[in-house]
Amino acid sequence: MEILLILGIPLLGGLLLALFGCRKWAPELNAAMSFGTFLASLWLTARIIAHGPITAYQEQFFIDPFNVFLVTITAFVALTTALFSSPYMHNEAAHGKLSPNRLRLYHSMYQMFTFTMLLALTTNNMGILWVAMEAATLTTVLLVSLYRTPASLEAAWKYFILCGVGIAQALFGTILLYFAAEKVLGAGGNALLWTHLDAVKTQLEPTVLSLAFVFLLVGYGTKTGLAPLHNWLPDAHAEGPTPISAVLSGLLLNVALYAVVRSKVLVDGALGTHFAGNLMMGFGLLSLVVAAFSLSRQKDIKRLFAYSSIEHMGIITFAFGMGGSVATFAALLHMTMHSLTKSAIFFAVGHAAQKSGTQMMESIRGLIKTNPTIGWGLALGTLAILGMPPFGVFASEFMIITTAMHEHAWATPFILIALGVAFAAIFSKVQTMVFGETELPRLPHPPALVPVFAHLALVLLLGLYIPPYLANWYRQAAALIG
Amino acid sequence: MSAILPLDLVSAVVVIWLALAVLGLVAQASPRFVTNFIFPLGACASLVLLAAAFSALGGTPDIAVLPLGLPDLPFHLRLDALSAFFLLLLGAASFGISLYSAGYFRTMDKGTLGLLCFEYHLFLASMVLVMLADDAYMFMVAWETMAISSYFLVTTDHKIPEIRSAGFIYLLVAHVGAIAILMCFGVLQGGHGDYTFATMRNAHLTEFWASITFFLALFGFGAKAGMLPLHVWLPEAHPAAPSPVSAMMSGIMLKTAIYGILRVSFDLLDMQLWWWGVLTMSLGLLTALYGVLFAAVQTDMKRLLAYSSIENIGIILVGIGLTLVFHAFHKDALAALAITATLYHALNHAFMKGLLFLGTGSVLHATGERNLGKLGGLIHSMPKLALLVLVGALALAGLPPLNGFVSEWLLLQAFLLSPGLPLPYLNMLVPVAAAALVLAAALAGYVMVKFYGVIFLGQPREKRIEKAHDIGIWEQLGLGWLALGCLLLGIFPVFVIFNIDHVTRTLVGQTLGSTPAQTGWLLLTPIHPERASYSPLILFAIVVIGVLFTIFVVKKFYHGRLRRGPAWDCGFPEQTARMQDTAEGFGQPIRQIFKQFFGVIREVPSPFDKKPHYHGETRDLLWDWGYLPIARLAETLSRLAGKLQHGRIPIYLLYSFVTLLALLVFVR
Amino acid sequence: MAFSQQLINLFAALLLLIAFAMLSQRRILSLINLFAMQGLMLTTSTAIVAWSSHQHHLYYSAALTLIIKVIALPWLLHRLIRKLNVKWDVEPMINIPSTMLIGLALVVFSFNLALPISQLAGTITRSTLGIAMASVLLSFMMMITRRKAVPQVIGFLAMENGLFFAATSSTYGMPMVVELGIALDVLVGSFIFGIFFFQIRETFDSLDTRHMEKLKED
Amino acid sequence: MSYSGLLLQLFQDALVVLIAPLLLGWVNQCRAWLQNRSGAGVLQPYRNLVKLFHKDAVLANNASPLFRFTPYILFSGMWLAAALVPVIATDLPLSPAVDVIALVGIFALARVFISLAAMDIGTAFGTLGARREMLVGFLAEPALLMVFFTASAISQSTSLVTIVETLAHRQFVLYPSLAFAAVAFVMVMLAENARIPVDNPATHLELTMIHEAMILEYSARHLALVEWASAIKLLAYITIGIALFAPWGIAEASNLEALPLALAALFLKLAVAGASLALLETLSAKLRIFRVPEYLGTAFLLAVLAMLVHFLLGA
Repeated sequence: MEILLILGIPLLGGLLLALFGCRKWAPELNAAMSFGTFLASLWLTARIIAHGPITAYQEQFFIDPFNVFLVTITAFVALTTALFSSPYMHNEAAHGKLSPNRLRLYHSMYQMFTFTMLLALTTNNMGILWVAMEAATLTTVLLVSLYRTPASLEAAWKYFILCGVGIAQALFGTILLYFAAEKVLGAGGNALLWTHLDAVKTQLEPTVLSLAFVFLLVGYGTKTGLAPLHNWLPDAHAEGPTPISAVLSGLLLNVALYAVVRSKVLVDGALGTHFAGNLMMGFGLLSLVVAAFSLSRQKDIKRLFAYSSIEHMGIITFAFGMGGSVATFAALLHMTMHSLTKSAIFFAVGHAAQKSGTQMMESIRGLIKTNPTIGWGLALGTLAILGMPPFGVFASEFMIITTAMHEHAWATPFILIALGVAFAAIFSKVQTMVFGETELPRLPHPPALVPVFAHLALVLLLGLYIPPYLANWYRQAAALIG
Repeated sequence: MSAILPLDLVSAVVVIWLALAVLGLVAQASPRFVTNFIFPLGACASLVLLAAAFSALGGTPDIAVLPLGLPDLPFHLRLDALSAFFLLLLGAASFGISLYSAGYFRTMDKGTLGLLCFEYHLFLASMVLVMLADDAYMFMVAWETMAISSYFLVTTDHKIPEIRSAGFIYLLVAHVGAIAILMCFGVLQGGHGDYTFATMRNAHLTEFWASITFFLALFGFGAKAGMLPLHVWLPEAHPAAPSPVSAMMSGIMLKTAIYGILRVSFDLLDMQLWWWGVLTMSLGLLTALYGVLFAAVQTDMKRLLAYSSIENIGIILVGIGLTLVFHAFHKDALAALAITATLYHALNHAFMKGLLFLGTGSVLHATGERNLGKLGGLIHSMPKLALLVLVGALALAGLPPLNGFVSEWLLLQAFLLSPGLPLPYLNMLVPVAAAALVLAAALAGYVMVKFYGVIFLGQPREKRIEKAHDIGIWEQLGLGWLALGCLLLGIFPVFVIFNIDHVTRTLVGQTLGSTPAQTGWLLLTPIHPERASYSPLILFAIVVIGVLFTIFVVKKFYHGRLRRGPAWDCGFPEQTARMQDTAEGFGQPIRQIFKQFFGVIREVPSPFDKKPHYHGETRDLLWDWGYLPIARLAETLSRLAGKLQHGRIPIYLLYSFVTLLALLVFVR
Repeated sequence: MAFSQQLINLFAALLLLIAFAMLSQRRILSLINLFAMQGLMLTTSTAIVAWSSHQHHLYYSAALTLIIKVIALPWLLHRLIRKLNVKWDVEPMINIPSTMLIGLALVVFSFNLALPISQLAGTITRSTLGIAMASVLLSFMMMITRRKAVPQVIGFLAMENGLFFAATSSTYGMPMVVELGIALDVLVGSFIFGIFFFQIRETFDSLDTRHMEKLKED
Repeated sequence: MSYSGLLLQLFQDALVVLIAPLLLGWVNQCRAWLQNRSGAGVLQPYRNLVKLFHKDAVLANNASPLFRFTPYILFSGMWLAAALVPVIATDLPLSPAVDVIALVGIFALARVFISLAAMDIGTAFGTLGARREMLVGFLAEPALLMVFFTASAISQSTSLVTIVETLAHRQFVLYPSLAFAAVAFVMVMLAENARIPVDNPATHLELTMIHEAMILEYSARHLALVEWASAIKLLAYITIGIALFAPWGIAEASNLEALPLALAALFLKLAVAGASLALLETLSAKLRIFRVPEYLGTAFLLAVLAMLVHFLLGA
């Protein structure tokens, strides 16, 4: 029932907004739909925590602590982003950047995107997971090119081609997985159901699975933004509307990584070696380093934070790769924190950019003076994402780095350098935007800063105190992943 | 209900400070309330902290667990002798600084003041938590909160680009250091996510891993302390901050790094290798010499003090290094002597540097001038300040009978007694190290004469400085407290050491050879009266009696006729105050002698210039040799990384293709 | 070897041949025709697999392939070409012979890779996995070497063909839900491609992706 | 603490204050003789002091209290230093209060005060003198400490009394380390007491002077105290030298009978030392001020070498 609601509300919302998305109240409807989804996800979460994993509709859907936690984040960030997007879109419309038709497309696709994300998370079928991921690409492609500027078209095209090709590799991986599973589970629908695969994972053919994992990793890794498959990511983040950058960074990357992790569980079971983990660690470190060094030459504020997303995906991938209860726990925590913080930053960035009429960092100055809330939101958000305690990002980085030092000490110099470089690059730029003098006017519509500070407050809270039930939930999820 | 434990009191102080922080933010509309109420109240909390820490020094460690933090890892608190000692330092120094702040921040504008009050008290509270933390996570949280809050304090005046860049460098170095500390805890942890210090104490590491841990700790904490070559942020950040904040950073925050090094190397690690000590000592000596040389050539008074802080941190590190050497060779009595000197110096430095930074704050407030080249003669317009700062300057110069001398004396004693180490080379190294240390200490005198003489003595170099107003009552109280501390710590060393002994015992397992009970309170005899003894009280008394006696005799037997006249003008009547020797001139001999160490940029006018212009600048060569190449390397690498983002779809697809093929080959 | 298996092998070989042909093809219209032909091969081989292994749902797959890949998509592409008035030749970035050589190496590589796996397959079509992989890689290669938007898209669709072939030949097809989903995605994707062609054309006056190299690090 | 000790301490206190000008007079007289002049007589410093004490003091308009206070500090500081050195007996009740390091500290204290006072008026000479004085100081001070450390290393103590007792009652052994230390000590002593080759107490030539430049603004009783303090400082240094390198003949603890003999020995040693000082000064030429750091650096290195030699040779 809850699953039906979770998937039904955004789907319905997508259809409704396709009809009414150009109305004045469309942003509010969008937020209301997202709110409904969020409530449904809370309901589902409560049930999972109380009763443990469930399957539904002939095992086509499967909810365990791992994905329900992502479902909650997804629904929550989708809600706050919808809240943020309402004044943002009003402002954009007021500036004449978007026509009513575009707004309709935006709102409809926003809900559809939420739907695909939630479908990818809740489905039990590895094939449907693929379908949902591809659908997510398709919906967001239209959102990235929303402004129809040459740059946004270019970004969307690159996004489309690169992710399309990438995800095609994932399909090949899925086929190989099916190929291996079919011999154990027999042909038919069950051979792609994750629950069944998980049950027989030790009997799956290791050679096939390792090959499958390569394809899956390259495929879903493209969507996760792992270097060197990350090239679409900064473009897509920078050129789309800011709410979309927020959900891309906060949700899509997570869900793609979720797919990788699900595959890793199977491969680990089949191979009994650390093959998948090693690959993920390698990709994670490479992404971390490449992103860190890419940061310093950025001029566009959204590109800057897009690279920061790559960096953090690198860290999370690395942590999942390390495995073990602490690292996996930390990776899950980091996923949460990154989603919350990065979307908060994009909210603040969106307002800052809207205010100055440009995304070029050299033109954004003195935010603390003209609009202290945006300024502080950006400053604190940046400090949080850079891993400064007491914000929660630090909590997970703490566990990841200490565990890495204990178990894979060779990797830590890279982490140290990358984090240091990233800090220098991001902070030096943000500092000049936040501080200093400026003479910019105020915005026509007051910005929605509740989402920014709600996210930051959550991140701060989780940095200082993780409630036991939340911790248990993470722990269960970590135990599932292993 | 049992009696109130010191730990409860300390925690209460943290809560009070946090509450005051928030209150300051809420009440920012009323600046008078903030300055006249919140800051003095914060000072009272400092006193409570002082008392609690003092009572905790001799007691058994208190432990508490807070239901915060990571799952499986609630915040562990522990108040043992080491943390009590540093809390004592914090309480004592912050009491004076907070009192002073009540007066100093009067003129600040509303919004900034509220924020500043918030950050200030958060900074204080986080430093307490650093000392209390008994698990790695809480330590790091407190540590970085300290960094962030102080960063925002440093950038209070963020409209000035130099201040922004100073803040940036500060936070960057702090962050990199913090990651190193984090990695250090990573080695120490027991695995399975157990990060409590209790577990770390019981862990047994191999020599290799223990050394790695130590280096990471030295690097991480050294970055915070301003150890060479990680000191670059310090001379930028300290001058940029408002003076009470500089005082707090220099006087207290640097000591948290010292605390960290001591905690890791003597408490958490279960072995100490002698060559760690040699390394620490060498770095400390370099730091001390480097700091003092640069202090001697500075023309900005706060930069001068910042470099002097580097010097003092160097001296403290030398002490730690010496302790490590002794402890590694199981010469515990000597180790006790060295660690006592170290801790004593840390305590002293908090007082003296706090006092001096606050003093520069008052000067800045009264004259609006930081450049030594424009000050002068303030002893006439600000006599109270001049007297109080003189105490600090003499103490920092390491002169008896003030406190700076005592700790240097103890440290030199430790050096002198070091022969007898099993390694001959080490025995040879020790006198050289002692010589370098003595050189640094002597140069400190040079620096302080320059500092005090140029600011307070002579004639005002600018007209407007003559009208500088003296300090108000809050400032007097704050400065007076710190000056009193300098004096008392200087003349009652036995009492101080008696209390430091608790810490010494926990760190190296032994205390100084003699106790006050054996030799009385008057005489400081670290090992044996035959070998060395020092009594500042007697010395002080004799000097005072001597002065009084001389004055008395002179007054008694000779007439006191006195007349005032102009100073001798060397036969050149057109002299003005601007023609006095400047701070730069005062530093010139040092620059001349040690010119290899400085990057000197000078524009000297030719004799025929119509408008002669002189410009002199002394650069930190480590910037050019160490940091700029690193920055350039990072730049090059980032250009390479940028090349990845080539803009062409086929290239991107090729990456993907090659990655896929490579992985497939790898799988095969 | 059963006759049906021989047939499947034959069609697999033809598929690979067409992939090579596409790699070397300069004219865009022929490229579309080749793509349609590849779709036809796919349909036929799927039908044969369905017939020989009595997997009835594969008939649906074959029908779906026929409708989408042989009829709908080529028709759509032809219309687009006419509408957009693109008649130019396709200019590959690497010259054709070297492309072919690399392609050959890729085929050898994928056969090698697939060999141990094919041994494990229980299906009658096991030797075709290598061919499927090779055609996927060849299409990938084609996308890399082409500059214009339309051939890139055709390469992408051809890759999809290869994947589909892998699915049918090595595993008797994926579960129906999944296949439907994939088909839907392909369809929607193609529509979006179409929209994009118009938008790109409108914005850049050309479908050459060289105009779309502005977003980069300098 | 014995009464005899207390008595002895008071006696020495009085003694050093009273004979310091005499020593200065003796050195000057010897110098005059060596330079073929007849000289003003050994009592001339006393006459100078009396004359200065009778004059009216003239103070610069902007002199601060620090300026007026400094001569007293200087005088009592030097007095204390001289009173602590065991010159006639080792049983000095005050000596445990101040060891060699503290002694150096007292010298440094005096130097800092006189330098500050010199900067107080704000004339070119004062600051110049202060700068040079501190320059000399920061190099001389470590050298002096290293000399002391060498002696301390031999006697395993930094207490002057213990050092003297150890050195006075050892067998006559040549310590190579002490030889190095002695050379360094003499060099430091010349520098610290504003003698040739570092400074020339007899001129007011602005290019070279150090000490005289600092006290240029002092007059009358203040100047008298400063001059007297310098004399005591010279005495203190020479007695330290004697205590370290030629302690023979010093009276044992509470042995009043040995006192006259010790006193005689002291006067003899002072006379010899003063004469040699004069000889040394006459034979050497004044250095350029920029050469002073090299000179003092040499002294410092010699002192460090002394210490190293001690550890190397065990002697």
